[in-house]
Amino acid sequence: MAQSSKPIVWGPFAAGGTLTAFLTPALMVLTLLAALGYTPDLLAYERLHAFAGSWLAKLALAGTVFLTLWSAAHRLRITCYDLGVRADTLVATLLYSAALAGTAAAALYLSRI
Amino acid sequence: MSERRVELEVLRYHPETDAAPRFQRYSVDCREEWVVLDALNHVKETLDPTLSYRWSCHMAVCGSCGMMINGEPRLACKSFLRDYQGVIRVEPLAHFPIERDLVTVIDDFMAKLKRVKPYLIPAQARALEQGEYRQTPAELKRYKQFTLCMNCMLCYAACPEYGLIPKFIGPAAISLAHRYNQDSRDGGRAARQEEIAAAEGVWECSFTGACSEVCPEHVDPAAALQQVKIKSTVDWYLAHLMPWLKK
Amino acid sequence: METVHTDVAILGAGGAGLRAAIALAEADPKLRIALISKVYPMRSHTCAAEGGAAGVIKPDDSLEHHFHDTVAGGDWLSDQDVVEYFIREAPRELVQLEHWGCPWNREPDGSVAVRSFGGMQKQRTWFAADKSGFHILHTLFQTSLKHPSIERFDEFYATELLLDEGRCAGLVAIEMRSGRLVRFDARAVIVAGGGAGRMFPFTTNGAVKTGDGMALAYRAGVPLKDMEFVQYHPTGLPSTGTLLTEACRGEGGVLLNKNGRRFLQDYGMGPETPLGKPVFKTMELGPRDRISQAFWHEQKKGNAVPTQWGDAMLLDMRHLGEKKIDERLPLVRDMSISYMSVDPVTDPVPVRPVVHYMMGGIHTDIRAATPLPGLYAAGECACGSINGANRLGSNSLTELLVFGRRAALSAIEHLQSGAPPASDAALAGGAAAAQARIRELMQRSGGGETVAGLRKEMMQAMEQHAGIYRNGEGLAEACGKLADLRRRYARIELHDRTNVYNTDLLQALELGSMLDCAEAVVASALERRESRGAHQRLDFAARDDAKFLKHSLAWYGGAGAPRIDYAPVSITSSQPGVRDYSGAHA
Amino acid sequence: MSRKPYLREETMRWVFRHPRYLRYMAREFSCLFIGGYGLLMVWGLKRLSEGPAAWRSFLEVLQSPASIAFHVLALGFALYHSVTWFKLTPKALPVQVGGEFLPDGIISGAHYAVWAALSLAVLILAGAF
Ligand SMILES: Cc1cc2nc3c(=O)[nH]c(=O)nc-3n(C[C@H](O)[C@H](O)[C@H](O)COP(=O)(O)OP(=O)(O)OC[C@H]3O[C@@H](n4cnc5c(N)ncnc54)[C@H](O)[C@@H]3O)c2cc1C
Ligand code: SF4
Ligand code: F3S
Ligand code: FES
Repeated sequence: MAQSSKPIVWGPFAAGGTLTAFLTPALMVLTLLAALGYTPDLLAYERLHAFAGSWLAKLALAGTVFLTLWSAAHRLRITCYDLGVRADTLVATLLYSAALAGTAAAALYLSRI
Repeated sequence: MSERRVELEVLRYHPETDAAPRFQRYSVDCREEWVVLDALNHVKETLDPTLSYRWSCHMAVCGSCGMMINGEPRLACKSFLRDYQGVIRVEPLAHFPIERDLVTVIDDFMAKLKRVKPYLIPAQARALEQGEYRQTPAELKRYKQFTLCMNCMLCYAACPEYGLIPKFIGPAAISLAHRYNQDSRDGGRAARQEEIAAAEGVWECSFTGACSEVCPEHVDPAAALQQVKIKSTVDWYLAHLMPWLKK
Repeated sequence: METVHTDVAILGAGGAGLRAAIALAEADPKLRIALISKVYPMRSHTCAAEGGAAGVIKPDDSLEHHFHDTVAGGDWLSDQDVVEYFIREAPRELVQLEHWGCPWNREPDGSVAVRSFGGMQKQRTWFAADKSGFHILHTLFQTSLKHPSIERFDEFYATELLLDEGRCAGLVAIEMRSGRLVRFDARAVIVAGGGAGRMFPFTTNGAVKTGDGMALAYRAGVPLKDMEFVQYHPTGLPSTGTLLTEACRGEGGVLLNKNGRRFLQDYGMGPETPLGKPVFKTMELGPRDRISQAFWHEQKKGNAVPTQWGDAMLLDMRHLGEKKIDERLPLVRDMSISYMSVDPVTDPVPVRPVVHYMMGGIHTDIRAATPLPGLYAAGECACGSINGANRLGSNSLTELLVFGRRAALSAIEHLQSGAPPASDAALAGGAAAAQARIRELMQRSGGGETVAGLRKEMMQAMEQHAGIYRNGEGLAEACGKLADLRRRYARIELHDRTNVYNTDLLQALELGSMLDCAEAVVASALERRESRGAHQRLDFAARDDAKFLKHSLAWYGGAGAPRIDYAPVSITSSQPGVRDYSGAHA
Repeated sequence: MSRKPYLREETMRWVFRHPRYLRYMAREFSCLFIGGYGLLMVWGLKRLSEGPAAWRSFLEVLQSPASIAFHVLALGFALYHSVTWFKLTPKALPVQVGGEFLPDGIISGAHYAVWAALSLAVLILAGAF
């Protein structure tokens, strides 16, 4: 039997899981503060624009978006199966494509900053 | 010596007469210190000789008496009556076909066990005259926990993914492969990867972790499976991104 | 009836059966091997063995030491040429297991570790924590999966051996899951069916140990040898009979009576050794028969500790400390807490002697061959006479490896000797007769006897009359009782007459085996008018070498009582002497 | 043939068989919120790239009650994800030092410490306080 190519999808899932575990709560707190009207300094247009202007930050942001979307997509794929949705290939294609599309969009927007 | 009347609700199924399983109630006088297996034996001896189930050691080492007790996969010989109140519901292990009463069909598991090559494939052959391989206590410790599996299959009954995807090789068999992979004497990982790193191998595991929670031997199959996933992923990326590393 | 054609059929997939199967497969991959077992291999009772397996490996030890310990431990009833072969092969077999992956405990330098065991003058017991048998069994089972020529028939219950012209040529077994009978035609048969401790009510033995292998050979005309020697292990949990391994004492645990006295010193096993510093072959490291007998006397003197399950003594391991107990005796701790609610780290554990092992069994020689051509036996069901009148702990796991392999090699020699194939008509006739007997049992009605009822009476008789101490009167009564039970067995009535996984039928057949074995035990015990090893007669308290330095053989007597006669003991270098466990040798 | 093994159908009932399966489902459901948050980030980048006015309106939308509710829920699930993830890392990446395995608590603990430090650093650098 052939060794599975699942590592391609699992590798970024594990990386994304780790990244989101470490980072996402803090990011959410930032936007939550903004949502509550206490916008942190970084989220002011000028600062954020300047921050996202650097190549390093662009790369980091794109990477974060990719890993976040990918790990969520992978988990959702499995959850769908757990919940009885048996069209795994279809679900997988849709979800991973969505994650890739989201990443591509983020890259596009970043390139415009 | 205190006695207690215990109500057992046992799933009965007889292929020659029943279309589907049904519950049967038994009310038995038990001693407080008994385990569920003692109660079943008592039923068989005094109330109903037609009840079928598996057991042998009565000391939680042979792995034959796995059943669902109040919905949890457990060893009947290590489930104490004193830990249960009210009616105790006894069913065959989940996810396995029922042969009869509490006896399940385990062909699937036995076949998977064989597939993962759970035996030492020596890294370096050694003649008997050369004596034992050297293995330090630290090297022993690296895999020891995974040798403790008694093939009771409680983990299969607990794992939802096995229930959903019967092809999944499952926690115990993969842990056993991992046990040999981790053994300092072994060189057979590549051969085992063909099975355990396949789609039906470790990749059907979603890290539910239920397997480890119910394992009576604390084998921690969930840990073994995640370790296999990481290693297989590293393998894959090395092989595809740095193919020149391949011998 | 379906027929399976095979070269060698093995009855039993415990340690002995698996070892034999692997040896056959290794010797010739073309051999067809049928491994038939009433339980899945890893459920066999070898998995319950805790302490370890003996084999000389360390430089301070020697084969002579192992030889003398074994022969003296067996009260000189061991066949010494067989013991010599056994101790020579022992280290090889244990290394072989190591090469197959057995997770033996290790020394810091990476060599295997050994521990002390009762009756041994050196540390020579290889161990894997306190799950040695478990690891041996699983290592063997897993290794057997490597060999495609081993065809397993799991959950097949063997009911009869098939004979043709004075040779064993196969067997008949019931496939449990379907109830159908299958005939196995084999050029050689190896019986590895395990012990028969379930004849007794209070035993360390699992449900599978009902003496089927012994009974099958016995009914086929092979004598059962030295059946009167039934080993009591001194330290079982009084609630369930669950064993606490001898390694508890090997590691330094001590036995106390209700006054806190280490009473073994009062029974020739003293002087008292310092706490935590066990001395070989002294006090708690004395042999099992002596310790169990000492308990019996203490009980008579009123020195036992009363518990709700009857009299007990105390096994005190507190001084070993939590770390050592967890490292070396984790299962012991777990079971004491689970089944007795006593934590050995903080409290002494009540224990009492419990039926553990059959020294006797199918009469085999140094080649693991029975007198019936084509039939071999190994493991606890066989009596190749290394254990004599009392087995030393940790010799049995090694024995099943050494003689499991030996049986395989002898079977191959038999195949090569070019014996003509058995006649199909004879085998078909035997199989049809076997089927008719099962059918009759299934359909019988109006007898009114029950399996559970007869089993209980048998156990009571055995406990009462064939225990640690016996006497002629009691044994005679037991003989009568068992003969009666066998007659009543013919009137047994099944409640379950269906085919699929019929455990009512299974238990009825197992009861038949146990009754046969039990009769052989009491008949042999009645005739042996002396005390030796595990066979202690109150009416003949001394060992009598002049009359009884010989093996008893029990021959199946059909509907009548077994016939007892004797065979000589083989003595090479050790003349019968005094079994000395007083520390004087130290 | 008298055999007729009975196969029980697997239904969704397993989720309710034991609390552990509900916990598992909760963990898996965190992906909806984390994924949703990922999309929110993409959208934020879009608005950021469209100039100050767009960004301001993005911040305004953030302040809608629906967004606040989403944030609170999402934060809860994200925290749950972090906790479960760190609890499981010792299993996936056991560390053996001098023969003994490091206790799970130490490995998890180290992760928690890094997590706390990192979160604090992000919040401070972003000027949340
Ligand atoms: C609790 C305990 C602890 C022990 N500890 C030690 C120790 O530390 N050291 C030591 O040396 N010894 C120890 N012993 C003794 C030793 O474990 C046994 O003597 C040994 O394991 C027996 O192995 P076996 O292969 O002969 O039989 P078993 O392992 O009992 O296997 C018997 C096989 O025969 C099969 N069988 C039986 N009847 C039939 C039938 N009718 N049809 C088909 N198959 C059948 C069974 O299915 C099984 O596979 C211990 C024993 C016990 C009970
Ligand atoms: S891993 Fe644990 S639960 Fe699973 S079969 Fe092995 S011992 Fe049983
Ligand atoms: S329960 Fe099943 S999903 Fe994985 S972690 Fe255990 S095998
Ligand atoms: S009877 Fe052996 S594990 Fe329960």
